[in-house]
Amino acid sequence: QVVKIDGSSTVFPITEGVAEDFQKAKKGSVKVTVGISGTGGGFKKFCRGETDISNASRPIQKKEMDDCKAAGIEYYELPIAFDALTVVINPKNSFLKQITVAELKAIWEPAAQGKITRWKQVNPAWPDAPIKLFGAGADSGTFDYFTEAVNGKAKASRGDFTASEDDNVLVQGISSDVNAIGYFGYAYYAENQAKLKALPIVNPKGQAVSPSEATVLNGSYEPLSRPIFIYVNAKSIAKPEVKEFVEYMLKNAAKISKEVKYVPLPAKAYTLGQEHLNKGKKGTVFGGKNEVGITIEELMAREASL
Amino acid sequence: MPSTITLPQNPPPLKAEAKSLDFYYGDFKALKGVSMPVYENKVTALIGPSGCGKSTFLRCFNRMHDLYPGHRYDGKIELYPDNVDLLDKQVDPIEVRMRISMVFQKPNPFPKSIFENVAYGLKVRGEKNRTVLEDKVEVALKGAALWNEVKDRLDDLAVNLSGGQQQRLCIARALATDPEIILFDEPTSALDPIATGSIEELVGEIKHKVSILIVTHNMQQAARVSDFTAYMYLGELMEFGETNDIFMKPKRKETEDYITGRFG
Amino acid sequence: MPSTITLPQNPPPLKAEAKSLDFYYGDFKALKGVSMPVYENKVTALIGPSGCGKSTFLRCFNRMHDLYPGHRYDGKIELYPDNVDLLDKQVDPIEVRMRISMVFQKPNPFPKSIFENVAYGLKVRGEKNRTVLEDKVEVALKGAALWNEVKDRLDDLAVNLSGGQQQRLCIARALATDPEIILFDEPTSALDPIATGSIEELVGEIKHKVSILIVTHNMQQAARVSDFTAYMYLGELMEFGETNDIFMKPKRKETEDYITGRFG
Amino acid sequence: MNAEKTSALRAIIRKARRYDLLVSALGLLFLSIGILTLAALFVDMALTGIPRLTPEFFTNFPSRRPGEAGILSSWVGSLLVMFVTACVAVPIGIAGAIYLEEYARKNWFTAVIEINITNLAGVPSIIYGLLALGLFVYTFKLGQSILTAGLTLALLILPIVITATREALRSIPQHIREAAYACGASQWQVVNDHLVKYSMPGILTGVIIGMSRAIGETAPIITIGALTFIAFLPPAPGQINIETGAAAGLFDWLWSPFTVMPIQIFNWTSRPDPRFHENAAAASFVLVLMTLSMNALAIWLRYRLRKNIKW
Amino acid sequence: MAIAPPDALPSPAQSKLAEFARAKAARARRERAIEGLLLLCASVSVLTTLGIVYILIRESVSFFAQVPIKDFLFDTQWTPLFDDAHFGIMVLMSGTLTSSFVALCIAIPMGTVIAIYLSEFAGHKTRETLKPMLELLSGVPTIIYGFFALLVVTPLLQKVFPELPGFNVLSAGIVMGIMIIPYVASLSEDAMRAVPMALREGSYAMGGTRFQTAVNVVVPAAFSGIASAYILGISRAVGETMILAVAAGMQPTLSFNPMEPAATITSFIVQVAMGDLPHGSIGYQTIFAAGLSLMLLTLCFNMAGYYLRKKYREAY
Ligand SMILES: Nc1ncnc2c1ncn2[C@@H]1O[C@H](COP(=O)(O)OP(=O)(O)OP(=O)(O)O)[C@@H](O)[C@H]1O
Ligand SMILES: Nc1ncnc2c1ncn2[C@@H]1O[C@H](COP(=O)(O)OP(=O)(O)OP(=O)(O)O)[C@@H](O)[C@H]1O
Ligand SMILES: [Mg+2]
Ligand SMILES: [Mg+2]
Ligand SMILES: O=P([O-])([O-])[O-]
Repeated sequence: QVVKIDGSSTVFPITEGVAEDFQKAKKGSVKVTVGISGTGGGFKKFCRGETDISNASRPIQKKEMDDCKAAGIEYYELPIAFDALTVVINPKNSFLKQITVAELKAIWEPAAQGKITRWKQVNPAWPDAPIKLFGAGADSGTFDYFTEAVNGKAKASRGDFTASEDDNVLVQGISSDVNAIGYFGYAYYAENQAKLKALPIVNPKGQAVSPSEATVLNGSYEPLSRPIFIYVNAKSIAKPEVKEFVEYMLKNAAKISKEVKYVPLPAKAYTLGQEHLNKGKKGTVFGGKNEVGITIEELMAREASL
Repeated sequence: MPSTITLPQNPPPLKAEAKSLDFYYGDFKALKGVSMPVYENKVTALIGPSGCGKSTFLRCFNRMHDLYPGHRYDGKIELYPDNVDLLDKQVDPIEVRMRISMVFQKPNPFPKSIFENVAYGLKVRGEKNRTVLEDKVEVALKGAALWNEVKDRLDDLAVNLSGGQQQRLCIARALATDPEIILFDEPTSALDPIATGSIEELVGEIKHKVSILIVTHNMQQAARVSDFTAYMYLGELMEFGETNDIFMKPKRKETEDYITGRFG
Repeated sequence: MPSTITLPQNPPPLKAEAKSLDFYYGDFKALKGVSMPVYENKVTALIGPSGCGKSTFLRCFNRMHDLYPGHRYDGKIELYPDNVDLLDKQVDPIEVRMRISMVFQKPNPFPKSIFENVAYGLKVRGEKNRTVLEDKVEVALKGAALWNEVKDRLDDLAVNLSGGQQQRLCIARALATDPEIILFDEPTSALDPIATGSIEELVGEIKHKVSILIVTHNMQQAARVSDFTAYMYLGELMEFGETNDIFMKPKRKETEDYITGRFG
Repeated sequence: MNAEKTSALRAIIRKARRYDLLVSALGLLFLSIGILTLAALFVDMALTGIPRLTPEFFTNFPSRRPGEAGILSSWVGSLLVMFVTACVAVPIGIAGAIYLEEYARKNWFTAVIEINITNLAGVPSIIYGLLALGLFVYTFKLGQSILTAGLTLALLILPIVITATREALRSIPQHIREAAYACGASQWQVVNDHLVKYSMPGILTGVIIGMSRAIGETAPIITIGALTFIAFLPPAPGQINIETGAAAGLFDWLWSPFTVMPIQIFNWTSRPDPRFHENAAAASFVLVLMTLSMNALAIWLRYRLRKNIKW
Repeated sequence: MAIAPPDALPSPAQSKLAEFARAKAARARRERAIEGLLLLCASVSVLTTLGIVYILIRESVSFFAQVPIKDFLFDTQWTPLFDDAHFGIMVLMSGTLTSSFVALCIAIPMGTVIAIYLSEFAGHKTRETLKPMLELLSGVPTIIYGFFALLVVTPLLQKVFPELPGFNVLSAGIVMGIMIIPYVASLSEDAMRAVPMALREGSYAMGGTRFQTAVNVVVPAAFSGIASAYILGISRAVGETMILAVAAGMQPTLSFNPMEPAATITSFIVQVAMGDLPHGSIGYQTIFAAGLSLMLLTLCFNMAGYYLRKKYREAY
């Protein structure tokens, strides 16, 4: 009677909220465990059949699809919410008003390791002060997404930064260092607005856009807004408690996403998900590629096409 | 140098006999060819300067040395009447200790109740019947002249007794199991004169039931309590004989020197 | 009971004098009104049965008891010629110890080299000059009849010396600082007869420069090395007098009993 | 001795004494730095955490709403893990110590065990985590369960229990053993009737110290992978599941997922909402109170209980 | 020597003997069984070590099948989970050594002085109250020390060094040092107090002050015990995990500057372990390779300690 969930730390707050309410509603007859292993770590367990549901802050990748296939595991892909991957700096930082993806790349690409250590090297207009870097841990979807979006290749990053799966570590680090820059899910920024400043990102259209619910919804916060998912093992869904949990989740995800500071999807998205479940529409709509800068409409369109 | 052994004219029955007993602490030879009789229901005192091997000899009788690695016997101690060699490897030391009790220099009661202390030897022998235990404990405590002092507080901790009482308790513990021999290693050296007196008296009383070997560094005590005396020196038995003879007309110069205090 | 004190006809100059000295280990009174002279450049032996307070008395002279809480003096020990009361609270015990050295029962060299051991007292006194140190160490080692044995290995660890050598080293250590009195607490009881002989000889030699108090449980030793003897019993000074007198014609029955070995 | 020499001597003594003063002062200073750190830590936690210490805090499961979140699953988890740890480490530790102290003859094998225990005491706890991950989780397939955690921590504190027991055994005077042997006792009787009983205070002290170490251990538990949201209790033996009607077995709880106090604290401190940090402080306060009172109990035992056994 | 031969009459003792013989066999069996059981328990510690060695080596072997040992030892980057993976253990070593060094700079002098104070200067009462209080310091869970370092000590240090980053080795090291003080102090003090009073009396009798006695006599005599205390302190520092994971920043750069964030072997292991471990992947094996390095490091210190103890044992 245990529903086992593991995976992304980004998705964790939503799943945890659902799990909490669900267990209360079921008066403790169903147990739900939610682990935080990062998206990658979660998929590895998921594809070994150790978990029923995997949280993911990026779509499943080719390698993971193959692993699942090899183990005979089929899955439903259910988008749950949208997140704005937020680039943050210390509020006392006065010279950074906005940043371009190219500048981010200059800072974060593997070649920068040990070489790009001062702001001036990135942009001559910036002062000759050290850069202090904070980022997500290597097992996380956030890391995969950010490296893909910025450096053009997942998991391609310099190594000499403070990496943590624990986003609060990053909050702490950035808030105590004037020269810091880092990235993590929007929720963690939203809760710590007093200690941090979100850096507007120059989107492909050339506008500098700050992350917020509105900019995510209208698709202008690019390329760092991303959908987040749960993946449900098709065998597990046969178990009544898992089915019940997933249905409960689809009903409540919007409310809880909002509560924990994510951008909920349109109501249609959740009913679509439920439909996929009912009709047994398994698999992913992303084909194992990590796509960057997908908007809510695009996502909806794809989901509908499954 | 051979020991000077003077046997009494009408020797009492033998209880035990050491036969050319050597003893080694590792490489150190602490006893050198000691041969000596122990007579039944008699008190034999072992005297000699510090370090001469009195305790070592005594502790051979209950195989106490077996507890330590590297301690080694050579020779025999025959126990009569059944003619077992106590030191034989085949003989279980536990069995030896069940037949031969020991009272130590420093009173060493267990940190348990008075009752438990005295009953311990019986319990080890498998006695579980409470009434039997109570009876035997009472007899033993009476035998050790302690009954009157402790009969109302048998459940008190033994360590709360005075030194002299503790030592009598240890004697009661040794008596409780009806041993054939009791070994005393300087049983009064940690006690005051009054306690010493009562222990000496006790030894005089219990010797009617049991053979006694007693180590003492106090000449007067040896003279007072023992029937036979053995004088040891540097691991050898120098002289053995009836106590009166040893103290009045020792055969050897060394014994005389020691007894008159000219040496030691 | 008052002490029986027999002063010599032509008393040598006084070096120190205990005046109705009481001493307490917590509640236990270990010395009871001891009054006794210590003569300059003489050897005074303290004898008495175990536990009578010899060591306790000796250790009053260098305020060794100050190291332990609850130990308390009452009375005086005057040091001459400057008439200070060693036990005075105002007097710094370290100063006392710098003037009065001590040699212990068990040799207790420091875990350092032979040289460092002997030089320790000098270093403590602020001596830093290497040549001075070397000279004084040599003199002290010669004085302790150890120089020839160790002169080639002054940097060896002292603990590697034999027991007798260690004890002579401790004497050298005590001598090195030119003390006014040296206290010996059974300095030979842990040693073999040969080492004992050499230490006794040493005491005979150094007494020309320094006053000596020596505790011993060996009557012969007291007779051999001392000029004066004090017999203590149960914390009291029973008898004090010239050694010859004490051993030949003790004034008190108790002293005689002890010396002839009838007791103790 | 003349006055001039005396005063020179006094000057030297005065100088030497200065170092006495210095060391005393430094010693006290350093001691107070240590103790003040402890106090600061404690007060800091208390100030932040105490307002959260309501009864519900102990009876609520963790929640995404900081005000409703409690430590029920984590304190129950800690307790159960400790129970497993104690059940494994205490008998094995005591028995091992008895063997080494009373039975072992000097040979290469006992020498190996000796050196080994000294070494184990210095092995970082995270290494035990790796052992547990490789061995218990993946090789023995015990999963990330209470059993795995309990076994891991048991191995971790085994050297502590063994060392404490050996010390306690060593402090029993030889004459007590001799007295027992002289009564005709066999070796096991000596051990069982006397040595174990008399060394109990020492053993208990070691066990408590070990347990207080185990209860605060975080790294090995993280390593075996217990960083999880758990809002239920392991099944009590015989507990009926209201949906299925099945009763839980006697040892089902051993295989249950779990969380423990340090993990809960870690989890809360990594939440963005600062109100969770108050929960973390409150839970830390409880945890520290637990470990400190265990330590204090051990110290009390060491100084009091030992006095009851005199030789 | 002529002693009358004993009379060969049967006696009650003989029947006693038969009874003993029966009891003996049963007892011997039981005793042997118990001894075997106890030995088994004693061997658990050896099994633990074997288990640790086996697990570490098993996974490390697969690790080194993929990563040349040369890279492991000499690469100056540590990015094992990245696309462009580097496996330079030196990077983590530098963090471990730097943080341990900072901690030991605090713990060893302070611990030693405290030990000397408690053993040679403090009165009985003072010692009996202060020492247990100090020992409580080692009872605080390290994760709590971690947050203390991060949230209290670092901000304090930043008042002194405004340049200090929010995660740094210095603050973690200091707190670690304070945590280690009781290990050093308590064990050293035990060793010092075990020095026989006779040795001290020797020094005092020469006119030594407490300080002189402590430094010249007690400390040298207790050296082997003090060395063990230091070694334990070092093992603790090298193996400490949570304080560093929380407060030192987990930034793998090859640097010995305590004013910077750093990753240590231990903090790397928990960091990876926190993102649950994909069994069998290179990432999973990395932590075992790192663990093996850590184990070897502590083993070195333990060996040094063993050697020191052996060499200086029985100084008195
Ligand atoms: N455990 C031991 N290991 C090595 N040598 C020992 C041991 N016990 C005693 N000895 C040595 O054996 C010799 C005899 O010792 P024993 O204790 O028998 O003397 P003793 O006559 O009883 O002396 P005392 O009157 O002092 O008790 C002594 O030289 C002693 O140093
Ligand atoms: N530290 C102490 N605390 C309490 N009582 C003590 C202490 N040291 C000695 N005593 C007691 O003080 C009395 C005198 O002891 P002291 O050591 O001076 O005797 P002693 O004559 O030197 O004996 P020995 O010849 O055995 O050395 C003894 O009764 C002893 O038990
Ligand atoms: Mg003896
Ligand atoms: Mg004495
Ligand atoms: O924990 P992640 O959402 O970054 O995978």
